[in-house]
Amino acid sequence: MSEYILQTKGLSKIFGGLVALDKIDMEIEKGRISAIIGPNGAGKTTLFNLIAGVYSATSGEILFQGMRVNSMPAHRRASIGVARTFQHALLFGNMTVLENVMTGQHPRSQYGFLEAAFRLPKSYREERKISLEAIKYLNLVGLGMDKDKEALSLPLGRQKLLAIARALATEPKLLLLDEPGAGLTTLEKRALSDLIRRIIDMGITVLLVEHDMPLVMGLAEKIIVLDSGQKIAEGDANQIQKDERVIAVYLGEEVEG
Amino acid sequence: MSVDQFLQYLISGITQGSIYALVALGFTIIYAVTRVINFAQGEFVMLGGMLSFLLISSFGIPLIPSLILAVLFTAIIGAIIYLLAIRTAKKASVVSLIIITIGVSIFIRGFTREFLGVDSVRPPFFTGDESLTIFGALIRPQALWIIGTTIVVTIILHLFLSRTMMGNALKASAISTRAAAMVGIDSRVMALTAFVIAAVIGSIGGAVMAPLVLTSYNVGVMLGLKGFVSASIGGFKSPIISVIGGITIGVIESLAVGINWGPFTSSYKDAIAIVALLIILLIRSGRLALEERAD
Amino acid sequence: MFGFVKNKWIYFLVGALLAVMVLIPFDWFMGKYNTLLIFIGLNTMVTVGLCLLMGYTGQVSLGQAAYYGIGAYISAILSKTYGVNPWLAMLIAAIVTGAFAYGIGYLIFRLKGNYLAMATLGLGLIIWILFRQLSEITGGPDGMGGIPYLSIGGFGFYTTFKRYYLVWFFCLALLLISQNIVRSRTGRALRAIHGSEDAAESIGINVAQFKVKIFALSAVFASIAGSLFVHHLRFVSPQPFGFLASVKLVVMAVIGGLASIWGAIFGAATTNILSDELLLGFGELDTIVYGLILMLVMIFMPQGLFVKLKEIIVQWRSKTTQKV
Amino acid sequence: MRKWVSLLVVLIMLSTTVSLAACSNTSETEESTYKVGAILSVTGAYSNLGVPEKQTLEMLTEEINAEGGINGRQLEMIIYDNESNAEKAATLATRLIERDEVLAILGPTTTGDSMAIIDTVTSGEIPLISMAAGISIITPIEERYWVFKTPQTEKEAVSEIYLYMQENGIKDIAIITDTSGFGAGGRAYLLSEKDSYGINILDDQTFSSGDTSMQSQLTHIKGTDAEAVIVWATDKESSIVASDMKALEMTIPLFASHGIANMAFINNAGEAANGVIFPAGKLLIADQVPATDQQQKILVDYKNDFESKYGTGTISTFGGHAYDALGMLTIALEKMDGDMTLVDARAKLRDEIEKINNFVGTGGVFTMSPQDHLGMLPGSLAMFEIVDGEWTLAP
Repeated sequence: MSEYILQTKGLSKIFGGLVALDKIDMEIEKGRISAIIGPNGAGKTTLFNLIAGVYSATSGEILFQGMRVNSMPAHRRASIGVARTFQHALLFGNMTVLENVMTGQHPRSQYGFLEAAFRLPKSYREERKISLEAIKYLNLVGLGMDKDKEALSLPLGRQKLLAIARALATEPKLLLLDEPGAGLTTLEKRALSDLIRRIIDMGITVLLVEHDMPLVMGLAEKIIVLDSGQKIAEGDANQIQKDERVIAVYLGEEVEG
Repeated sequence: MSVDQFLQYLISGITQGSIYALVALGFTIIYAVTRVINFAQGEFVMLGGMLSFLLISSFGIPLIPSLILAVLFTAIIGAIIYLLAIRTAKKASVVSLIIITIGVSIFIRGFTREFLGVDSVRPPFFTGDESLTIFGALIRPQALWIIGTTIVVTIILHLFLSRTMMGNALKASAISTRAAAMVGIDSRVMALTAFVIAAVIGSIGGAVMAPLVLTSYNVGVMLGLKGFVSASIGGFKSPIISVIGGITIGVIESLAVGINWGPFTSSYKDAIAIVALLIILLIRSGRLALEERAD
Repeated sequence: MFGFVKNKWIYFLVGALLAVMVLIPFDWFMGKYNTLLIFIGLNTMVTVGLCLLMGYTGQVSLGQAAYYGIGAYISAILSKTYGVNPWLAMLIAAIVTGAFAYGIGYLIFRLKGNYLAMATLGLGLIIWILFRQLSEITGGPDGMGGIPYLSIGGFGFYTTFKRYYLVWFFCLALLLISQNIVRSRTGRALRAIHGSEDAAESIGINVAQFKVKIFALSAVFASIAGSLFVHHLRFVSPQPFGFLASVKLVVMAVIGGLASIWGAIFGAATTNILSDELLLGFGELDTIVYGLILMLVMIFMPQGLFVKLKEIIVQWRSKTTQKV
Repeated sequence: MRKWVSLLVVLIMLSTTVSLAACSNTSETEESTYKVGAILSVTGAYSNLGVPEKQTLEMLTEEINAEGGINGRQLEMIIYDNESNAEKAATLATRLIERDEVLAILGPTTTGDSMAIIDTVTSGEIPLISMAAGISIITPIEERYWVFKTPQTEKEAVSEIYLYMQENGIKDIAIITDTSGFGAGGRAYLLSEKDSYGINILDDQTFSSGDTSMQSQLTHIKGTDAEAVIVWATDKESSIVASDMKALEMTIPLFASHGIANMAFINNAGEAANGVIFPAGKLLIADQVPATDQQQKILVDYKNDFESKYGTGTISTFGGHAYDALGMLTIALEKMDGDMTLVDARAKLRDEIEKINNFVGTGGVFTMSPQDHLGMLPGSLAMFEIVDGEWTLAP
């Protein structure tokens, strides 16, 4: 088994002639926090979607724990340990906070239509386990008090925490966080950093896409910079901050923006 | 199948398809602007036919004024439907909106039956009923009127949508209500316009086809269904594709009768048209999925 | 099923309710309504399947009456033409309908929203056309009669009185099953799909498969209702399974509140009582009034009559408890 | 919380039903009337059949009551519309039997709807006089103890057409039928009877009710060597077939079913109606029936009464079926005497209907027996030809 939890080799994605990602090679080490940054349209979210299985790659390969997962559908990847959040929390609006997290336990439980329909003992057993686990994750992100509220009645910051709890409930090995800091207050961001560190302590690898530079620099041990679908730099915070191409890209963006 | 026969099937199919197309146009324009599938579209067609019969045969009003009055009246009904039923239902889901329009159609149907009876009626032909010969195939003058009306309505609608301010506003509203609102287009006015246009097209269609295909209080059900299927083939996207969809369905049905072998017989012609729709939907679903992802 | 309820007297309430339901078919109570109540029960079964599909999973079906019809016809043909035991026929019908829906679902559930609505509508129409055209086996548009009654051992369900219990036994069983499913892992997965398919997929839910499975389940519900339908009327014809019937089923589901299992009874009852009882008083004007009611309910209570009533009661209760 | 509110609502709903039941129970039975129920397709696909039936029943009830009723009692007619829907017909039949407590049921309009309620009326032990054509409504007779009907069956209409063709030397024909109940019933007999009359069917086309053009089917027929076409459908679609044939310049004769026996067909088909040949009861040409015919008087009376009430040209043989049904019921009711329980009264009424002998109706002369619940004597149908927009006896 490889020491990398995730590797991509020559990963490309072309949308109708438009190259969104161009031969990306990257390695994500187990048990650490990595981040992908880059200006708008750099292909960060596309890369995320390829890893999570929303899109299938045009060419190249994705290895998860050394296993090729290119053609594996998204839900299968979730069950082998790839979890993710979305830019917009994408909570289940027709459920309570607790139910959202319980739903996250889906790949870690088994009972199906028949057991559910007739309330067989297996369903009781699993259901008890599911709700205990869910409460554990809610407490971890600090939403224990809100468990019976409607998910969408929470303020945005807490919705994002709930989305993380839901992803954690799938008991992942690799957690992909898509702009977890967007729309949060400074205080909330600090709490988020703490949470991410605690997640690492649980032995889960975290890979995030983030716009917020201070957040990324403070957290990530490895940073990968994308621009126009290409990887232009890779390294720790210090190395990245000094990299000329990165500076050029970001300066350009600031001038434009 | 001889060449003459083939032409005859084709012409019958095109006539039939034009009828479906006129119904499909109404579905399309309302759907494009409001995302509502208006199941009362068939009733516009019915009203056009029944009212023109009433005015011509019972009140003895000449053809042209009768048609104008019938269309005007149906347009008002279209506006009322939007203002009273669709616009009031603000938070309604797609399914609720479908049911509302079904409620509207049941209401209109019941009303017409109450006042105009259950009998099928036939308004007089516009220009007689002596068949004309085209390349060895026979066609009735009223069928030419129907085909002609379909062409003219489609062209006018196309020009209206592409060449006028109002048309552009409608198209903008169809693409994104929010974006349209930002440039000062009131989506509610656009929706109202769409309903009125749909009612006008439906009733013109109804009035033109009635001499050929007869009309009664309940013709809207079947025509509505066929028009809906035709519009589905075009994905409710553009008027021209809907017209092509309608004519495709008409021709498929007609040729199925002509083949008269295996499942391709008159007994299954409706089913064949629907199977064609399903196949097109499934093929397009693959392509739609690709488009979505490219966004 | 009532494990979640804390109020003790809910048991009393349910007991009373069940007692009422048991007593209904007696002549001195509401025996005259047995036929109406049987149809309400049958419609409830189809509607609750539709609620699972539409309300919980968010997938539209405008052709549900066709699966009701498939169950009805398979039961009728097997038990009458081939002399198969009606119970066995009913089981075969349910399995065949479920398998058929599973296969079909595999194809059409790639479609979404309005496109799915069109596809289900189209399929429903095709199946309906087959009922009419395959007259050698279905009896054509005039239908087929002489279908045997259901019986257990020597006990036959020969009267509406007995069939009331039969139908409502199945109806309550299906409602309970639905209730259990909704409140389970499976139910959460279904609701997750309704909430966001991308998010559902991201936490390991096989969205495509769940859609197809729940569609098959709803078809099985419809099939069971269809089998009971033919063994009740002892007659089957294509009429009750066409497009308008499908629409009526959707209306029942919506009036009951799509995401509400028990609302299905309410939706079916309201619609049936409306068209078979109340509107009869309007004579010729009945369709006008029906259309009007349909519009008004949907315009002012798009979430359904049942859900609206529930809200009102909840509000009223919270007001009264505040006073105390 | 949520759950028990749901339950509460169910409870409220149920209690509403109960109170509703209590309300409608108050509809008291007046001792002095004879209550009769009818289930008709007043709306839906067969409304053009159901409406004249309803009008006839209403007109006759009025007439009977104006003349003092039956045995001094008023006739109370309860008419329900089943919207051409079988399921609804069954519900309404139960309602008539158990709640309205009628003595007998007339209708339904169509074979399918009639079949759907046979079980209900049999177990409810109440006489039914159907107004639909299908022979299966009254056979097998052992299972149809309570069921009668008035219209001639499709088989008779088909035989009449084939007989006419035989006489006129027509052998090779094409048929075009509606896929709904009426057309499919006719098609079945057209196919099963053809051999006994030496008829060859060269082309067998169908269309759906609601179709707006049959040109494609007719083009196909035109490509065969058929010497005549038979259309089996109600008036609307038949008239489209007639005018499409004219449009395609098809000159072979068109035969039609008794379904076109109303003025609407002539109005809608226009010129194309001329030359169409079809079997029907003599009602259509009441004025031309010779005075020696025992039906003559009632045909003329019914036609005049109906048309003076509902307008000239509104007469149709479907209304005639209702006339015959109520006519026979009236005769049976006249035999009722004294006070009987409802169950006995229904049983007695059934026996009396079965004893009806030589009842002269619009459709023919009826003599019922335990073996025959239609009882129409042969020769009740005539062949008509439309000439200059008028019905005439076919040569």
